[in-house]
Amino acid sequence: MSEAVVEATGTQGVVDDFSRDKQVFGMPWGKAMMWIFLLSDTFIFSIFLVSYMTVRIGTTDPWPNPSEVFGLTMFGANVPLLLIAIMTFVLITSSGTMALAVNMGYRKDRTKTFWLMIATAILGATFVGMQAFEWTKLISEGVRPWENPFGAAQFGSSFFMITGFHGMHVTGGVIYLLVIAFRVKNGFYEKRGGNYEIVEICGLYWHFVDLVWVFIFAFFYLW
Amino acid sequence: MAYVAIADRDHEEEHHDPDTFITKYIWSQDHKVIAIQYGMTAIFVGVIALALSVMMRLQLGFPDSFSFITPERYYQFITMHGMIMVIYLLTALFLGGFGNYLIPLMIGSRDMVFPYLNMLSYWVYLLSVIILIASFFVPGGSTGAGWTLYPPQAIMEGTPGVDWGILLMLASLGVFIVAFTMGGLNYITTVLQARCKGMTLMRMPLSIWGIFMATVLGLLAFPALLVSAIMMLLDKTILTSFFMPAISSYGADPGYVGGSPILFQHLFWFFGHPEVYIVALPAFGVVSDLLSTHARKNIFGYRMMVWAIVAIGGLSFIVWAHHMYVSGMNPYFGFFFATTTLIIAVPTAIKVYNWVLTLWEGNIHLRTPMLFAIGFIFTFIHGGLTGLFLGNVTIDLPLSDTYFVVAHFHMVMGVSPILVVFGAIYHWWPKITGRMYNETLGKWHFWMTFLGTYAIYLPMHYLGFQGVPRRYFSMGETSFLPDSAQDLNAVITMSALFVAATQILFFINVFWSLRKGPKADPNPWDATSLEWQTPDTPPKHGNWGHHLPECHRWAYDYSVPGYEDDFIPQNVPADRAPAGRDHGEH
Amino acid sequence: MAADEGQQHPLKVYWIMWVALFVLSGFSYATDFMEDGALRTFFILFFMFVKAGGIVWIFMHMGWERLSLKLAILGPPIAIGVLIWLMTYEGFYVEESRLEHYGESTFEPQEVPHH
Amino acid sequence: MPFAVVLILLVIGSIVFHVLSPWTFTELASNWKMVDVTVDITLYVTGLVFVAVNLFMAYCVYKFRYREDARAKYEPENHKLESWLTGLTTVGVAAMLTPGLFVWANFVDVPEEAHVVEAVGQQWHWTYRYPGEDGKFGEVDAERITHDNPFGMDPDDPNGLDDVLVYNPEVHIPINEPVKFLLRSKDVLHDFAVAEFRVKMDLVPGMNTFLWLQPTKIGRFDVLCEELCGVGHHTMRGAVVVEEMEDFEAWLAQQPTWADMSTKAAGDAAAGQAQYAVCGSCHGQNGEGMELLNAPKLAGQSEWYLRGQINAYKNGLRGTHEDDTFGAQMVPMVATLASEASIDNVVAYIQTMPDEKPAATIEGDLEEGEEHYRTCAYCHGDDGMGVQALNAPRITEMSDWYLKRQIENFQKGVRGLHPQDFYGFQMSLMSKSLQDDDAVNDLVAYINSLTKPLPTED
Ligand code: HEA
Ligand code: HEA
Ligand code: CUA
Ligand SMILES: [Cu+2]
Repeated sequence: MSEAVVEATGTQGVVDDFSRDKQVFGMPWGKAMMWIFLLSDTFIFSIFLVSYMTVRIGTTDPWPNPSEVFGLTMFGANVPLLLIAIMTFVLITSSGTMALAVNMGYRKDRTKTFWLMIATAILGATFVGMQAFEWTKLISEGVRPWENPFGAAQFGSSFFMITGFHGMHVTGGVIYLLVIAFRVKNGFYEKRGGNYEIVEICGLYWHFVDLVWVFIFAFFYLW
Repeated sequence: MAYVAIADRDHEEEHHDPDTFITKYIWSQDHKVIAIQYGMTAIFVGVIALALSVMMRLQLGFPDSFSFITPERYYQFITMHGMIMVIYLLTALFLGGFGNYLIPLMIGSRDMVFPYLNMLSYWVYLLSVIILIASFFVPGGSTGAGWTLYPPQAIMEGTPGVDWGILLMLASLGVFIVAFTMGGLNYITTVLQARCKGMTLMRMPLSIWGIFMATVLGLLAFPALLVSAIMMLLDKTILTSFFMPAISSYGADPGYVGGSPILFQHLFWFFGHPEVYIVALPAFGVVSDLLSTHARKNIFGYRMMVWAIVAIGGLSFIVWAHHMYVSGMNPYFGFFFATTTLIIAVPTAIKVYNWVLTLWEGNIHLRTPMLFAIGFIFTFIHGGLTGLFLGNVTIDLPLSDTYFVVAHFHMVMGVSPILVVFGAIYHWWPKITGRMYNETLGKWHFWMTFLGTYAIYLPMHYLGFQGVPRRYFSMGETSFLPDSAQDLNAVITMSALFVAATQILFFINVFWSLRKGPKADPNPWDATSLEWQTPDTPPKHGNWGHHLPECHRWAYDYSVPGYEDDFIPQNVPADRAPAGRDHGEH
Repeated sequence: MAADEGQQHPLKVYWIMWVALFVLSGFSYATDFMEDGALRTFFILFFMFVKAGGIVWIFMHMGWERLSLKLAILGPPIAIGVLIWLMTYEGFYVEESRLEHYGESTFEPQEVPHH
Repeated sequence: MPFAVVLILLVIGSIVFHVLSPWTFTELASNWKMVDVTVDITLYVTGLVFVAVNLFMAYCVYKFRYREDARAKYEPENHKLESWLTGLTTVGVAAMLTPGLFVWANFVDVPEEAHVVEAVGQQWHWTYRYPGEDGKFGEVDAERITHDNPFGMDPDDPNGLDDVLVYNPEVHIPINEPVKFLLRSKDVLHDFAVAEFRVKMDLVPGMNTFLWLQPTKIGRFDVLCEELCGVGHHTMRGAVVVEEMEDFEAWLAQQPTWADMSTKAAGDAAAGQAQYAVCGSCHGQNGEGMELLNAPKLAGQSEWYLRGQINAYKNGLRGTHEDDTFGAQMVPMVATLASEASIDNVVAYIQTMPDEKPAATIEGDLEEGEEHYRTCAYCHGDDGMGVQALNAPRITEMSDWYLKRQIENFQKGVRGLHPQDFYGFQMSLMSKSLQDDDAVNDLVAYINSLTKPLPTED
């Protein structure tokens, strides 16, 4: 319906997109903005991680062994990173439900979308809860932002800062999800011409949070 | 739904006109009102920063003759002066002010894509300004760590405002970044997704290109500042050791261990260098339009100009450590950064050439905005070239941290973009207010500011050559400085006082024009770009009345052969006027 | 793609991606049981990037977006690449300087309690 | 028309200013001639561009000024021209960059045979360390820094024992020998800069940085701190003395090593009492001070400061200025303290004296005074009890009339301008922000209102 539709792909496609009038990307404003925001957010998290890397390399104090520090004892045996593994799976699951929600959104299946989003939010909340649990465990073992008995002080500093910042993103995401979910349920978007891209936009954010966790998991818990 | 480009969804519910005074002027979502709010706030803090600079100059020119300028206050003054000028004045004025006003008008859209967010952006910015101003009044006063806020010194004893000042400064910066992000997302999305029919990127006026690229830089660079601010806050408040190694301050051990001060410098400049281009690029863009319009000639080498802007933007992310040649970082970085830094000279050079070549064979009206534009070229060339001294790692050894650096960045940032700001205000004044300013006053304002600032900054280079360090409250006796150096300082101060005083002319002009300035006609400069083609002046909410404009040509069809007018507005279809050389089609 | 379609794709891909993510996470979790070394590092990074790629490409629909968006989003992080690259050198430079002039760390880490 | 003229005048003016300006690089005193050469090359290239571009612009402004009949040329692009200009610029850039990189390569690798000196920066003065016979520095650690171990030396490190420690902002180096300065900071960022040497480098706490040079001139050169390091930044001065090898070695031989310092015996108060008799005649038997004899209170003053000032008198840093009549009286007196030990003994004895608050002799406005004192507090502490790490003596509950006179001496340059009196120089810079007599009175009155904190256990 709008001549914004250009079929050329590859380099030519890029040229066409950027030399078109009105708009470059064939997507709603909100979605374009979310992508750009995520790009900016990527820089934020990257720089957190770069700083973490630099201080970790720079300090001469020994670096605690994450798989021990984050270990949990189950049935007598010490299982490294157990909690983290669970958290990771929780977050991935939530990503899955979110993806489905987006899909259902496009099918204008409001109830399914709603429930899937709620599920996502619950999983997200669970994640935050487990993180809180992990924090308390570490604190009880004497890990503090300014020092810890197992090695370099920067370990605690970076850990609390980065996971904390990520946790805030998750929390924010949960709220965002709930708002959108209920709007979907109440037919808020029906009045707006029944357009459910908002669900995808919300999804973009949520998947990004998951994405960040993938990196934190690798760099902080495994490396 | 929102899929459909704005041009095709041109029904009224798009912009429910605000009725009450409040919604119209205070909680307005109209990009033009927000722009003016931004502009006025920015200029207000700018004047504060100006006053601070005057006090700094008083001390430097006539040391120890003013009891209210203690070393403590001096260092607070330079810090706030620098920080305000760079961030709260120029960044906010160019992007929040001109960005907001010009983007929708120049690309032919009704407003920013998310007006509500846009409004929030301003109010959050205002909050950051309030926090900033508040830091003057807290116990201990504002921070005196220098605008670079280098730790450990910024958060250790021996620095003014180490208790509250630094906290408020970091908080204010954080809030500012949030505000900027809200605005910036808007500007970028609007430029990319909400242009009018026929407005391709390669038809946009260079002002938009400059502002657009600057915003992109902002969104990618401010994260570095935000993150380092957060980490410094943690270091200060809960004694984490990101930037803090084990030290002995005032003979006592504050309890830090293992952090790296150099890391902060890297992060700060990873933000800081793009930041200087954030204030430069909009100036580049705007000045191009001023030159072209008042020279009645198309901008020379438009495509090159666009690519230069993009190239500078890209390069600005890989030159940051040229601020750190003597910071004790890994010395081998010197080779890499010296090379990348000097490479930047090439795209910048192209821009300079094209500006000058735009004048070549033009038909130049030396109206006030044009004066400022040409003045800009002069000062910018000077400042840029001194940048090449500093960029060359070897030459930075003797010159770093001396007044040569101060001279460089004032020439290139302390006056060049400021000249453009003034030029732009004069240029768009008729559109913004619907009234004309006073030409004679404007000209006087230009001459005094231009010549005065040159008299301030040219001599500073020579203090630098002699090795006068920056951030020195007073020199006292040294074995290597002749007494004449102090006389030079006095001269500089004189001219600074003079220039600062002449800014009155600007404000007189503003108020005169607002009261009894003659009514301006919609397009006093016979300009081609869309903002001059609005149905009413100043443009009403929604800008375009009932029908969005259609763009048929690039913004620089001046003096097209075979057309009697010496300009063809962008919305004149090709069948009513010669097509000229259009960059829209490939 | 036109307005009414949007990013709509067969559910199957999501299920596959979903399972894949579980499996991959399993793998990267498994690397924790390898002994340290280049190989382990490689696997950590490898699985990390595969997972990240999957999320971005499938869940965030990047794979279906036009190249222009792909470039616009994936291009700028190159700058971060440069930062990472140089900061590794910086980190080691600082560490060497410390070892040379201030000597080895005297910190004795405690045993991690198990509970 | 006028604009064109102005532009041309500005260009000419800038050149004239540059040529005639007496303000230019200081005379080079090191091997870094190449730095100056690189500067010149860049100056010529950029100068050329500056002149060319601006004159061309001036020409355009004049030639193509607005005329009724005229009409601008329509010329969107000229690829040939643009590529030419781009090419030329690239050449220009390369011409400037290449020599720069070579010099830098030279700066980055320090000659093997270079003598090594460690310059240690702290708020707001310099100290230095030489590796000693073994040519090896002992390990240091900021956490080990105390007043008795200001360099944070490791007592157990054998390499450290023979390290020569210079607790004084003046450093000596031999001429025509490559010297590597290792730079270390105890607290914040500083920057070791000597204008005549052309090279400078920041001091970064938590790591060591370096610079190297080969002095080519005998003489004494100012060291400036050029990285903002707090309120005292501009007062953080030092000096490098370049001298012939034998003079240098002679000087070095006199400096104490870490071994000497750590084994130094404390002063013997009993022995000190005898010598104090001389002092007592003016300063009072209990060191309470006598205004009539212009002798300030000594009791309660910290030993490091007393020792420092006695030496200052002995070495002519104080009491030598012709207007310093009272100071002059001290000179023969301190002469009676022949040895280091005797000084330590006297000082030790003074420490044993009862510390009574002297009667105030100066009134002033306390609010004003408090305002002025903000600056002083940075070094002397909020309670005015002094901060050893900053070489700031106690001023609380000491003779106020003496305090006032010294402030005036600093302001007048009677005290603090001797080239070796670095700490005094800091006061001469700081004291000047007190504009008039009232200001001084207000300040001293405020200091009178301060009280010595009650002794705490430890
Ligand atoms: C608007 C802001 C702005 C701009 C545009 C620039 C532009 C440049 N700057 Fe500057 N700079 C600052 C603002 C800016 N700078 C600030 C604020 C500081 C100090 C921060 C602080 O420490 O407080 C600083 C400091 C600074 C330093 C650190 C100095 C030090 O602390 O030791 C360096 C070093 O490389 C540098 C280099 C450059 C270079 C190479 C350019 C180049 O982009 C210039 C390019 C322009 C030209 C080259 C002129 C036009 C070209 C021609 C006329 C063609 C002919 C040219 C040739 C033949 C070569 N700048
Ligand atoms: C945009 C940036 C900007 C601007 C405009 C200025 C303007 C001025 N600056 Fe400054 N300055 C900095 C940015 C700027 N400065 C920075 C970043 C530092 C480093 C701080 C640090 O070391 O930490 C610095 C430091 C600095 C120093 C060094 C202090 C030291 O190292 O000890 C000095 C000394 O003379 C100085 C002087 C001046 C003077 C006399 C003016 C002006 O008075 C010149 C004349 C003024 C104008 C021509 C502008 C007119 C109007 C406005 C600025 C506001 C109103 C705006 C509108 C109405 C649109 N500035
Ligand atoms: Cu030390 Cu400035
Ligand atoms: Cu820079």
